[in-house]
Amino acid sequence: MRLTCPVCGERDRREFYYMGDAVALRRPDPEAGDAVWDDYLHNRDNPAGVTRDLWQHEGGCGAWIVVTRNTMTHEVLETALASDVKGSVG
Amino acid sequence: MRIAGKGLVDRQAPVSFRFDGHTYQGFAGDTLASALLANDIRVVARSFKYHRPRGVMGAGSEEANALVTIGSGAAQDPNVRATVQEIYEGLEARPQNCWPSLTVDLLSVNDLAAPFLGAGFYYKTFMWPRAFWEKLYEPVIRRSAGLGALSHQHNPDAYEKAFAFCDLLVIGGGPAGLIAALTAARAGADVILADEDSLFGGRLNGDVETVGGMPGAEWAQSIVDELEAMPNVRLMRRTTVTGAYDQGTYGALERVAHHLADRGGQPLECFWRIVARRAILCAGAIERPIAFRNNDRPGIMTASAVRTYLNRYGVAPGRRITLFANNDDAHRTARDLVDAGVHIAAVFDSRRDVPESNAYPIYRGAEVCNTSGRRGLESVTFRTASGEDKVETDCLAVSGGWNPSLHLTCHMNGRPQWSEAIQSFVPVEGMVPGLDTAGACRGTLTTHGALQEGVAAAQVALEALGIAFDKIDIPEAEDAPYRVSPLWAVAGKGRAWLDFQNDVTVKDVKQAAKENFASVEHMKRYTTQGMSPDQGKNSNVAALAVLADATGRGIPETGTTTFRPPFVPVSIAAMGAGAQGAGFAPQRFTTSHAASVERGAPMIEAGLWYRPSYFPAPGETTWRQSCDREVNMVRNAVGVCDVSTLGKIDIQGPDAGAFLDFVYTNMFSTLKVGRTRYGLMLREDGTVMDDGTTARLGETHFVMTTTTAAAGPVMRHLEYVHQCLCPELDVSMISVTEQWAQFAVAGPQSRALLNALVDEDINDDTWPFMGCGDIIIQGVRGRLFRISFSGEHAYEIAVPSRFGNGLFRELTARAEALGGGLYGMEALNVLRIEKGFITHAEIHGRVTAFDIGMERMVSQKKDCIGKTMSERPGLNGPEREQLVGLKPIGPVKQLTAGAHLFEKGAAPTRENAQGYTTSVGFSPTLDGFLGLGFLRNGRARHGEEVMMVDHLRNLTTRCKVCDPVFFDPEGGRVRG
Amino acid sequence: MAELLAKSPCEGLLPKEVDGLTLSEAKRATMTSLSPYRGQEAVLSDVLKTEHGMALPRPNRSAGKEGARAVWFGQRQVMLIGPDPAVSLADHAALTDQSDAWAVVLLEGEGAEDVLARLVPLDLRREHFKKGHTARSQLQHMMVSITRVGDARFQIMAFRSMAKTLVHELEIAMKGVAARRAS
Amino acid sequence: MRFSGWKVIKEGLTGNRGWSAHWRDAQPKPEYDMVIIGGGGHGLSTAYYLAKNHGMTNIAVLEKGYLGGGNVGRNTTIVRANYFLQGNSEFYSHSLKLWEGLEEDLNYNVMHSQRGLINLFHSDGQRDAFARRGNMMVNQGDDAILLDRDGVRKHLPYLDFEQTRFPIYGGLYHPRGGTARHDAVAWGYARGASDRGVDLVQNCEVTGIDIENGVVKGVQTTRGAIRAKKVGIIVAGRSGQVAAMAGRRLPIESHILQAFVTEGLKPVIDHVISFGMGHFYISQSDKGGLVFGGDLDFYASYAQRGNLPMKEHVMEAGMTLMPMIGKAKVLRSWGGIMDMTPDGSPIIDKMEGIDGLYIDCGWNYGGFKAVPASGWCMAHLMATDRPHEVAAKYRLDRFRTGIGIMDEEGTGSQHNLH
Repeated sequence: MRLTCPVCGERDRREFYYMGDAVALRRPDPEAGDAVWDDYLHNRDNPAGVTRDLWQHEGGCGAWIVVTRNTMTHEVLETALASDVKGSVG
Repeated sequence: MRIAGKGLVDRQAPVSFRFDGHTYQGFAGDTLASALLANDIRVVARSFKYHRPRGVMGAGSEEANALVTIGSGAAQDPNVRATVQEIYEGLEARPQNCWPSLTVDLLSVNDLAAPFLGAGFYYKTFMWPRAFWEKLYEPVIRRSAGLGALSHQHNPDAYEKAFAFCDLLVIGGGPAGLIAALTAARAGADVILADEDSLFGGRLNGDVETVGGMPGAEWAQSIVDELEAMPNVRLMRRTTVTGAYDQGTYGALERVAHHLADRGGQPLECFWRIVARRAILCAGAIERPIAFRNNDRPGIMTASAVRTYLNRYGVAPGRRITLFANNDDAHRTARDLVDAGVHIAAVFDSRRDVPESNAYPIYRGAEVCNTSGRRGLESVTFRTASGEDKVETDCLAVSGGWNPSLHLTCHMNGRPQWSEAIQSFVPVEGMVPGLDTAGACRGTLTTHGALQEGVAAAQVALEALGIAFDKIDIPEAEDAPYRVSPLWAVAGKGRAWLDFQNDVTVKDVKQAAKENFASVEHMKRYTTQGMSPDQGKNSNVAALAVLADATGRGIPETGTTTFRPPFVPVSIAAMGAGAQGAGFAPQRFTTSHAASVERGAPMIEAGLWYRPSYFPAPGETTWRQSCDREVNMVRNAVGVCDVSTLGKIDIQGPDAGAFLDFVYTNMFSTLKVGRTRYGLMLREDGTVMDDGTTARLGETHFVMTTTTAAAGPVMRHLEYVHQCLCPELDVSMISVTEQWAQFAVAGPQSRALLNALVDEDINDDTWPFMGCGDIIIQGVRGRLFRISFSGEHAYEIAVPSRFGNGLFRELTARAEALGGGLYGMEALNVLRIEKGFITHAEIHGRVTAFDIGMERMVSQKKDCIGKTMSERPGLNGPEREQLVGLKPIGPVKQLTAGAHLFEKGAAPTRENAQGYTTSVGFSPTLDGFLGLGFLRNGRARHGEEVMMVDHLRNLTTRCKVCDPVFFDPEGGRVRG
Repeated sequence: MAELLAKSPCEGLLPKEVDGLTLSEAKRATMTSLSPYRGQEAVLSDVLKTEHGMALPRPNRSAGKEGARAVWFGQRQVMLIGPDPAVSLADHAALTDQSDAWAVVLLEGEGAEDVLARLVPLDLRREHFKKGHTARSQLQHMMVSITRVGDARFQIMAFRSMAKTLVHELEIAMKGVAARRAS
Repeated sequence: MRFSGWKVIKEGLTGNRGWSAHWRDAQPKPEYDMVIIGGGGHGLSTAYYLAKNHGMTNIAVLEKGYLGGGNVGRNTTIVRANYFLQGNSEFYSHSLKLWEGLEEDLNYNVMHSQRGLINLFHSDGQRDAFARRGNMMVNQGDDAILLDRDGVRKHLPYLDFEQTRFPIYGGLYHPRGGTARHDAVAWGYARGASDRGVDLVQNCEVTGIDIENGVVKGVQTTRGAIRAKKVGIIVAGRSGQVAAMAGRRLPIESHILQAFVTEGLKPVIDHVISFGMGHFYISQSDKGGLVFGGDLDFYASYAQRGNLPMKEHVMEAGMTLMPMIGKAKVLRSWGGIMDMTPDGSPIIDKMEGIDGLYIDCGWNYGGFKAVPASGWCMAHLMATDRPHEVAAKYRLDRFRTGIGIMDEEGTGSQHNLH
């Protein structure tokens, strides 16, 4: 498996660390309540299809990356720097 | 038997080798199989279950019968296909799965018991009495199962792994692959051409048909010569592409030195990770047998294998050969044999419309329905409309048609589709992105077709790569139609083999269907068909057809067959190359490593690091003596310990303080420059992630310390928090763990030691407790932190790592002069237990700030990672197990870590378990064992007596629950 | 007072020579990590140019030459190798001394790419990874920085504490390549 | 039909003509008391125990493919009861006891082989953690023995005790741990359930769950609508998709776990062994293949196949630990889809707010050995509407409340780290 790091280009999967759903970028307000926090930290859409998840190019430049990917085929549709994505969602 | 004038082997280069204890001769270019056949050796193996004698069946890597063991001693290599193993001078091969010998195998008694050993028999018996399974039935089954044996010794051979990159990977170097590679290479693409054979050419080497007017093998060689001269081509011989993976990654096994008597330092095998922008599969096809009664006798081979042995190796596998086929292609075998002067006794074809020949009798509409011969084929019985008859023969060439080698196209869950035309499965386009197919593997079974498709596939690839190409002339080649009429199993009594290796017969498949294992997956799992070393390459399609017949369905409705990597079995040593011994993970050495080893310190692993356990002094015979001395030394004089392995992270930027406030539970933006503060870090789920001290070296400059184990994870976490949660903060992190060698100097004499070493005057004003800053040490700019993990007046002193060794030796000498010295991990552990300081033994991933009594460190003035979730009801309160100290109070004085805690008098059961011990040590300071542990509602239970039970070490100790700080609870020493 | 003795990361481990391939330790140099502050990249680049003669390298590139080189080192990170950093750099970037953090070795000779192909999951073919190109990647299980500093010359940096493993892995690979060539 | 050695001999002598189907292939009826979605190990065992323990036979198991085609047919077949946290300890202990009587109970030889499991440790810290585990096992009434280095050497003399990267300090020996023939477990439960009247329906995919006013009414399938008073979702690997049919999100991320088998070899490994410094565990099947596995591929996936880095890592671990297996050749590798939860422990619970809907999911790595107890407890829950005492902690709401989180690995709420 290969992923395209927005900084380094296409690299072997072994250089990357995987964290999970990119929902992690949308951290709730501390006062949002336990259901919202439970959803944020635990519950997942877990799609059999296109998903967005968070990886770090740990064995490379260190960038955290949002990868848009298909969980059925492993096709990679898009990659973007997490800091850019976060910047755009606020 | 060798045939004069035939074959590509080098008759000028005789090679002697051993098989089954006898020495034989072959020629350079022979495989073990061809050389054995040349020597008229027929029985080379025994089957898996019935221990039936078996001979060579094919001529390729899919060989189901001729598996042998190569070599002896630690290097012995089991289950090697004789059809792939090239011979070399001194090669030693042995038969396997037989006892006492290949010819007399006692377990062939299984063959007589076959009626009781049908598909799945073991699910129905061996259940009584229960205890007999492990003691009797299973050991017997295990001993009789299995094929070859491992040596039971450490692998002595070198293996290697490598990466390669190319524009186009061509898998298989037959006519399609060669011309595809040539087309792409001439256009300038970076090409890798891999073939599992030692010789490129594929079937061309086993056939007599011409290509472009030349013998096929010569044409192949001419293409290889051209490719070899091109700088943009890498030819990989003896290299099997074993798997297709995501984004154009392929695994490939190169058998580097299996064919060499002298490897000259080369590895035995190399496992390649090939990244290809495009790939073309040109893997050819595999001829399939036909199932009929006793179709497994030595001497019964595939028709193409017989042809290959004749044309490539100059070997006739028999003197009176018969042929049984259902397609035109196979008749070429009879033709070639006759041309070479070998006697053809008869040709049986199940069809009526069959190619003519005057050279041998042809039986139309005929089926072979039985064979005989004790240790090899002696005769076959055949059936025609006019009844049964028998023909004497020592070799039967069988062809049930061809199955495309489409395996790689299925490696990403793709399913092939059924082709009525060739009565087999063919690949579906796009099953592996970027992989096209050409030639026989896509069902095109003529050389002309293969060449045409090879060029076409290359052109498709080049277009996708954006590389311009010129027209390429396709040489003239054989283009006879492949006519096949389905014949899977000849009707009749007795056992007809489908999966030769696993001894799965037509009966077994039918039996499975009858017992409702009617889906193909159930049938395979129930009968074990397709699970043998050939992975069903020889049997899957036929077994599916038999199952379809048994269940009254068509083949496509019955199911498809799928394939998983690897295409051929791959040794664990190849894919795991480099890891044997210490290679599994990098070793990390501190700058004081050599000095510690000189002192006789046993070095222990701490993650990837090595740290000294203790420093034995003359006369000390146990680690405890050393440890006690070292603890006393720190408490009474001064000790030195390398703490460089702790993670150190440089954090800089205008928002560094704000950032730290967010990742730590407590405030750091308020920390004064020149001061250090203990910090607690949570995961977002509210449990403790790590702890450590962070120093503020400047207004916008901090240095964070992590535990050794968490250095990597914390660095990743910080980057995560910054990049993913608060990228707006202007802050940057970089690890400085490696930059600084850092040593703890601890004990009442620590200040005296340092004052003699540095120019600056160290006192409580210049370096108060938790003070930090730059300092010059013998001309070297370093850093000094007044922090303590021992509870003593202590410092950590850091210098750039190149000076680490020098400073360590200097500190050691000075400490010893003051009555102190070095201390290791054991003493460090006792010192911190005495003080109730926690490590990852306590913060093991399930504890909260509340559990360790630090809930007040979670600042209420700000948000931080983990704060919200740490407030969940289940993470707080009296039900939680809380950190406590434990002291033995009864006659048993010993404590152990990993024991459980119970109320006094309670039975030591799970229901009664109230906690457990995490760290224990003998405190020479307090003259007794001390323990840290977690106890339900423990903070409210100080003074209570509990029972520590360690079933595993047979220990029950009465303990008093106390505060985890055993020594100097007021903390006077650290400030004094 | 005696000065503290300095030890290089690969002391006692290098040099190695196998069939025309050489592995040696780079000359000790000051190494400073530069992490530009927000929005300061352009200014930092100018200052770097003025003070040390090279602009801030783009990702996956190095600038300068032997003795004064700036090697891109990761997300918002450049390693200045050689000169002591000009004080004015600190106005625009976080500076961190890394002189002692890395073992720096040079692999040189025909077939150097083949040696690295046994250890590194990077496409280092000459036309794809040219002189001046650099990458952060892994060598076996070690994080490394690899820069092509000559036609057949690579600078490889790994954590100082891993110097022994680094040298060991490279030496095995060098021997492997040599053995293949000999056969 | 009762299976026995006598029967095998009798049939062998009479041409094996008397064997019949192991289970009945049923056509779905329009209505059942209960419907189990999922014909894997857990679904089949649930149906079996509903019938056997609770006398409920008007039930159907709906399987979209073939019975036992999920993780029960693609795992490394390890059976053990070596957990240390309350909740897991009693559950797996119960499961192991059921395993020990399974063959007699099912009259099916699932080849449960208690050959002993040894978890190796490589530091003092790991030893202490394993001691805690082993002590809990004994607290629970199970068996555990702490071996030192020499003790391990006696059992496993072929390990690399000298050169390996992470020296072996000792091992936690669990003599009752072992393996079983995975497919046979599914078939045995299928046969047992079918014999008791349960309808097993293959090639029947559930496409919707009918819920009216918070009450389950039945399911929609590719073979028509089926009414049912109670519906159990037991579809590890696809739990998220099926729960979504009921409008629920689960605390689950799906991951691939690869496993490997080599060509058949003469007996060489007699135990189940696990490495403590990198995921690697191995045993040898009765057929002679070395069966081994490692860690997840770590990225969410439903592809049932893995990639090279983890394959290599697993084999590297094997080579540093037991270099004698170097010349064993891997024949086949495959991937199972793991329901990974935030604490690595499973869920057997009612679906809060929907009467009659139950879920059994989140088995992480541990599903195979749990098959008997999972079915036992899920059956109890579905039949009585009360959790079974050994599965009472497998609640769905524990993540929200923080009460009873069972994080054996201590890696926290990141799903793929368990």
